[in-house]
Amino acid sequence: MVSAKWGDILGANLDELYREVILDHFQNPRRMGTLPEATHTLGLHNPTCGDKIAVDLQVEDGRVADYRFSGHGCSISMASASMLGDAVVGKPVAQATEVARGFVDFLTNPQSQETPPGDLEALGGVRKFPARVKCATLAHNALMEALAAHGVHAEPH
Amino acid sequence: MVSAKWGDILGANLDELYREVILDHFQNPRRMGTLPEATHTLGLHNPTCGDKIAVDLQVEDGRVADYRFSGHGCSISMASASMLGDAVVGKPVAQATEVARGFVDFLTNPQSQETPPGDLEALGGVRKFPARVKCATLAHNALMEALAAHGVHAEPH
Amino acid sequence: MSLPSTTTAPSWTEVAGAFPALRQTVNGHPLVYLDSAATSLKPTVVIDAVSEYYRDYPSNVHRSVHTLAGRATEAYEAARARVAGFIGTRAENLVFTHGTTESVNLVANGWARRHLQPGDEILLTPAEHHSNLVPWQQAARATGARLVYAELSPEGHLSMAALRAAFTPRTRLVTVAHVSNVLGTENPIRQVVELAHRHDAVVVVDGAQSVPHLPVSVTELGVDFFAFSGHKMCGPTGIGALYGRPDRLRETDPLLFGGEMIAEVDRERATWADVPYRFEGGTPNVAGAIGLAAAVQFLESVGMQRIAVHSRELAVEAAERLAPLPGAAVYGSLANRQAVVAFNLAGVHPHDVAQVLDSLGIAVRAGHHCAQPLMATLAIQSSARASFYLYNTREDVDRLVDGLREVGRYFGR
Amino acid sequence: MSLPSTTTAPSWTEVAGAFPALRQTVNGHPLVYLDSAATSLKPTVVIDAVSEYYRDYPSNVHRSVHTLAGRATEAYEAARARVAGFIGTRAENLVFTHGTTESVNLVANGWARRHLQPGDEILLTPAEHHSNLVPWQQAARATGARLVYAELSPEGHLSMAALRAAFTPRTRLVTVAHVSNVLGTENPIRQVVELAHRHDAVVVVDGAQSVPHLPVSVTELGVDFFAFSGHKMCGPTGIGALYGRPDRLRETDPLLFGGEMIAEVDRERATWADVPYRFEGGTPNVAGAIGLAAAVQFLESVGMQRIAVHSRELAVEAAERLAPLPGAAVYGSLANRQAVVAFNLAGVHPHDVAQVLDSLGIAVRAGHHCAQPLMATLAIQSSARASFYLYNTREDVDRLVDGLREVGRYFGR
Ligand SMILES: Cc1ncc(COP(=O)(O)O)c(C=O)c1O
Ligand SMILES: Cc1ncc(COP(=O)(O)O)c(C=O)c1O
Repeated sequence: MVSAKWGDILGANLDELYREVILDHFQNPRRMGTLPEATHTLGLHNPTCGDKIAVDLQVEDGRVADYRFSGHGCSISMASASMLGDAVVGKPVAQATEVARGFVDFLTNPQSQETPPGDLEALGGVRKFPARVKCATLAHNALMEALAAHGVHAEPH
Repeated sequence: MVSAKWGDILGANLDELYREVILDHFQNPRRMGTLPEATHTLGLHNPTCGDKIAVDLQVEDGRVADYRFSGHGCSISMASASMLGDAVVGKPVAQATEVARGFVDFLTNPQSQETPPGDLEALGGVRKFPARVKCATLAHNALMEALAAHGVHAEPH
Repeated sequence: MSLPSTTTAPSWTEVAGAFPALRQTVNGHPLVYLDSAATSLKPTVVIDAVSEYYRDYPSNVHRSVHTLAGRATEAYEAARARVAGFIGTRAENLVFTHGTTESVNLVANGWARRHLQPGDEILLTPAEHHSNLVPWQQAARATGARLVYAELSPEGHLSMAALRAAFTPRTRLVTVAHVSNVLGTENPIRQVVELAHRHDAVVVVDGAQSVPHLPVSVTELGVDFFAFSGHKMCGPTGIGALYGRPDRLRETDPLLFGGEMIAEVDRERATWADVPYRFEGGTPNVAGAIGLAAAVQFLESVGMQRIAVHSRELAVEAAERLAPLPGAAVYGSLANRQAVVAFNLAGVHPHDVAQVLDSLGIAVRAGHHCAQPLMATLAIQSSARASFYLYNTREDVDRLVDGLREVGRYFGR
Repeated sequence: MSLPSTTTAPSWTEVAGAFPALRQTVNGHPLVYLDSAATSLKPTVVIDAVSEYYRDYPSNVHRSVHTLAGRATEAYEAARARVAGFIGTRAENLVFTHGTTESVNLVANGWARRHLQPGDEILLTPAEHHSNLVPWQQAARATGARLVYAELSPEGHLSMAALRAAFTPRTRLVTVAHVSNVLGTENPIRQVVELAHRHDAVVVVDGAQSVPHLPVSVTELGVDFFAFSGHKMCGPTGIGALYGRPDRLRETDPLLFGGEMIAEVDRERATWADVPYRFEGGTPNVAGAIGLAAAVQFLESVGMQRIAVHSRELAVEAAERLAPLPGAAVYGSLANRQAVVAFNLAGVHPHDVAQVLDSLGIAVRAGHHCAQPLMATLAIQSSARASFYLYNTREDVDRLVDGLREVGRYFGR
C-alpha cells in the first residue's frame, strides 16, 4: 500500500527524466558495437561511476559515414549515445561536431537557444537532474574529442 | 576619564597575575647571567613568542652549587627564572628537580597539592591565565631537562 | 534541540529527533537518508557548537594571550583530548587533520617515504578505498617499494590465511580498512597487528568507516597509525584525525610546512615543534575540531555499543531482504557486515536505481564508491549502496525494499 | 541578522552590527577586537550559511545522484565560482584547499619539486610568513635549488631595486606576500610579475593578508599562483584557496591522493581527474566553502574599495598615534601600510602589553607572528600587533592608545 501511494508521485517526478523514447533507446540501443575500420575513436569515462563509453567514427569524404558506440552506462548515457548516432550519421563532420556541441549547450547553459535534432530533444528533462548531465553528455564529448583530435574543433571543454 | 574608569577593573584583574614580588623579580632579576664553569646547561624557547631562556647549573657533590639564567622573556618568564634560582641553589640535585616538577604541577594540574617554595608561590595567579603557563614554566623545564640529561629524571614531559 | 540530559541513554526516536535534516520531505516524501557512509547527518548539538565558536570566540589558537584566543585554544585542546579519549588514547597522540585522506597521506609521505627501501613491500587488500590506496601507490613509486595484495576470501572478506601467505621478509607495512565502505566487512585488526608485528611490519588502519560505528580503542588494537574523518561520525566537514603511536609519530616527517608547526626558523632552515603540533601546519580547522568534540560527546551519550548493534541490525536486515528481490546481487557476506549494503539489480544501472529511489525520498549512493580495484575484483562497474546509522529505523528498511520493487517495476515496463 | 538589503552600501555601524562577537564584554569592557590579521570575526550571514548546510543538506559532493547531494554539489560549485569571481578569475582556476598554508605547500610540492633543478634559485623576502617560507626551504632541499633573499628597504618595504639586483639567470620562482602580516606593506605585485616574467620566473603570491582587505584581481596582477585563507576574510576555519593560471595548474602534481581526485584507479596506478578537482583529494570542507562564499558576498555588499580605505585609515591613525608614546617603536613605514600595526614599548614584553590590554577588553596579538626571519631582521624577538578590519572604529583606536598609556603606567610603577 505504501508503494501504491508513491506510485503517482513517482510517475509525475521521474517521467520527465525517463521519457518513453529514452527507455526505448536504452533497451534497444541503435548502433551499439565497434567499427573495425574506424577513422576516429575515443573513449571517455564518467569518474563518479566508472562508466566508460567509446565512440567509433568512420569519416569518408568529410562526412560521418558510420558511427558505433560501446561500453556500459546508465539508461541516460546509453540512450544519449544511441540517439547521437541517429543525429550524426551522414552529416559533414563540422555539422556532427555542431550537433554534439549544441546538445551539451542545451543541457548545461540555462540561456541556451539550442534545439537538439531528433530524439535527443527528449533528454531535455536531464536539465532538472544536474547529477545526470555528465551521463547524458558522455558520448557527445567523446565524439567532439575524437573529431577535434583530427582538426575539427568545438568549443574548449 | 575613560582610563580612570578602567583603572579599577585593571587593578582587580591584573594584580592577581602581576603580584608586586613578580614585578620586583622582573625589574631586579637575581642570578642573571651565565656560568663559565657550568656542569649543566640547557636553553628552551617558547614557540609562541620566540623567547628563549637558558639555565646554567654548577653541580658540586650532588648539590646545585650555583645557578644562572640568561635570555629574554616576558615579566612572567623572567621573574620565574629569577625565583627558581633562589629556590634551588644549595639543594641536592634531586631536590632541585623536585622543586621544578612540583612548580609545573602546581600550575598545570588543577588537583595539585604542591606549594612551591619561596617567592615561586606568588606565581599562582598564572593558573588563571593559561596562555602564560608556558612562560612561567620555561626555566623550570630547562632545569629539569638539563639535570635529566645527566640522569636526574623528573616526570616525562 | 539537545538530547534530554538523563543518565539513561536516549531512545532511538529521541536520537533521530536530534537530527534536523530528517525533518524534511524530499520529492514529497519524508527523507530516508541511507548515505551515511559518504557523510553523516549532523545533530543540533554539533551545529550549535560550531555556531557558538563563530559567534562568541572566533579566535585563532596557540597564538595570542587575549581572552578570546585563550577560550578558543582551550576548546581546541579539550577537543583533542575528547576525540583522543573516544578512540582510547591520549591527546598527545592525536593529530588533527582535515580527514582520513590527509591522515593517510601524512603517513604515506611522512613515515613511509622516510622508512621504505627499494624492494620493500606494502601489504594491502583489493578492497581499499582510493584514499588508502593511491597514497601507497605514490609512496611505492617514490621509494621503489612495491604493493602486494592479499586477495579477499570468496565472500569478499579479508582472509587471514591469504594475509599470512602474503607476508615476506620484505613486508614493512600493512595497511587495511577497519571496515570496508563497500562490503561492510569488519576486518580482524587485532590479528592483523599480531601477525604484522611478528614480522616487524608497521600497521596503518583506515578507520573512516569504523570509528563512526564501533567502540574503537587504538591502544587495544595495538595499531601503529589509525586514520578517520569527522564528517562521517556526526561531525563537521574538513576535520579528521590521525592517531600515531608516540614512537611512530616521532619518526614521521610533517606533510604541511608553515604556521605554528615550527620551533625555530631562520632564513635557511627550520626545526619542528613537538608532536602532535608539528603535523598541524597552518591555522587549523578550529570550528571543525570543536564540532567534532561535540559529535563525540553526542555519540557517547547514545552509546557506541548500542550504535554498533543498531546499524548492524538494520544493515543485516536490509541485506537479507534485498537478496531475494528479482535480479538482486548483494555484495559481501549476508550476515557478517557492519552498516553498509552494496547491491545491484540486474539490468538497471545503479544511477537509475538511485534516481528512482530519490524520487521516493530515499537517498542512496551509486557509483564505484572510490574503490575501483574492488569493483574490478567483483567484476562490476559500480553498485548502489545503502548505508545505515544511528538515526535510521526499520521503517527505513521497509521503504528501501518497497522502493526497489518500484525500481524493478519502472525499468521492467 | 543580515545586512539590510538596500542597494546602497551599509554604514560602518550596520557593518559592525553584523558581527555577533562584538556584542560581548571582555573583562568588563566592550570587546575591541584588534587581532583580525590572525583570524577575523564572522558575520551572522556566514554562521547561518554554515548552519543551514549542516541542518538541511549535510551531504557529500560529486558523488551521488540523490537530491541532498545535488543541492550540496550545486552549493559547493557555486561557492567556487563566487570565490573565483571575487579574485577576478573563473571557477576552473580555483582550487579549494584548507588555507594559505596548504595552498603554498601544494605549489612548493606539486609545481616546484617537479620543475626546479639543482642550482636553480627561489627568490623571496625576509618578511615572509613561515607558511610562505618553510615550504620553499623544503622544496629547495628536495631539489637542490637555493633560496635567495631580496633585502627590504630601510623602512621595511620590498624594494624593487633590491629585487631587481637579486635576479640571476637561475631565478626560476619568485614568491612574496601581497601584504605583510607584520609590516602591513603592500608589495607592488604587478611590477614584481613584470620583472619576473621577463626572466621567465614563475610568481607565487601569498595573499593571506590582501584578499580580506583589498580588491584583488589575479588576472590583472598576472601572477602564476595566488594563495589565501577563508578564516581571515570573515569566512570559516579550515577553508582556503589556491588560484593557478590554467597552464600552471596543469603542470602541477597533486599533494593529497585519494577520494575523488582520480579518473581511473587500478591496483598499480591511478590517473587524475581534471583540474581543479585533482587537487581536492578527500571529502572537501563543504561547509567551509559554502561559508566562504557567504563571506565573499558579505564583503562585496560592503564594498572592497571601502573596506580597503577604512582599515588602512584606522591602521595609519593608530600607527601615527602610537609612535609618539614613550618608548614606542612602530615597525614599517608610518603612512604606507594596510590594516596592520606591529609595535613594541621599551622595557615591556609584548606578552605583558597584550595581557594588560586584554584586561581592558582589547585583543591584540603578541609574538613573532610566524615571521622569525623578519624579527631577526628587525633585531627584535617579538612584537605586539594591532590589526584592523571592517568592523573596527576610531573609538577602537582611542581605546588602544589609552590602553597603551595604562600599560606604561602599570609597568612603570
Ligand atoms: C601573510 C600570511 N601568510 C600565510 C598565513 C598562513 O595562513 P593560514 O594559517 O590560514 O594557512 C598567514 C596567517 O597566518 C599570513 O598572515
Ligand atoms: C573506507 C574509507 N576510507 C577513506 C575515506 C576517505 O575519507 P575522507 O573523504 O573523509 O578523507 C572514506 C570515505 O570517503 C572511506 O569510506
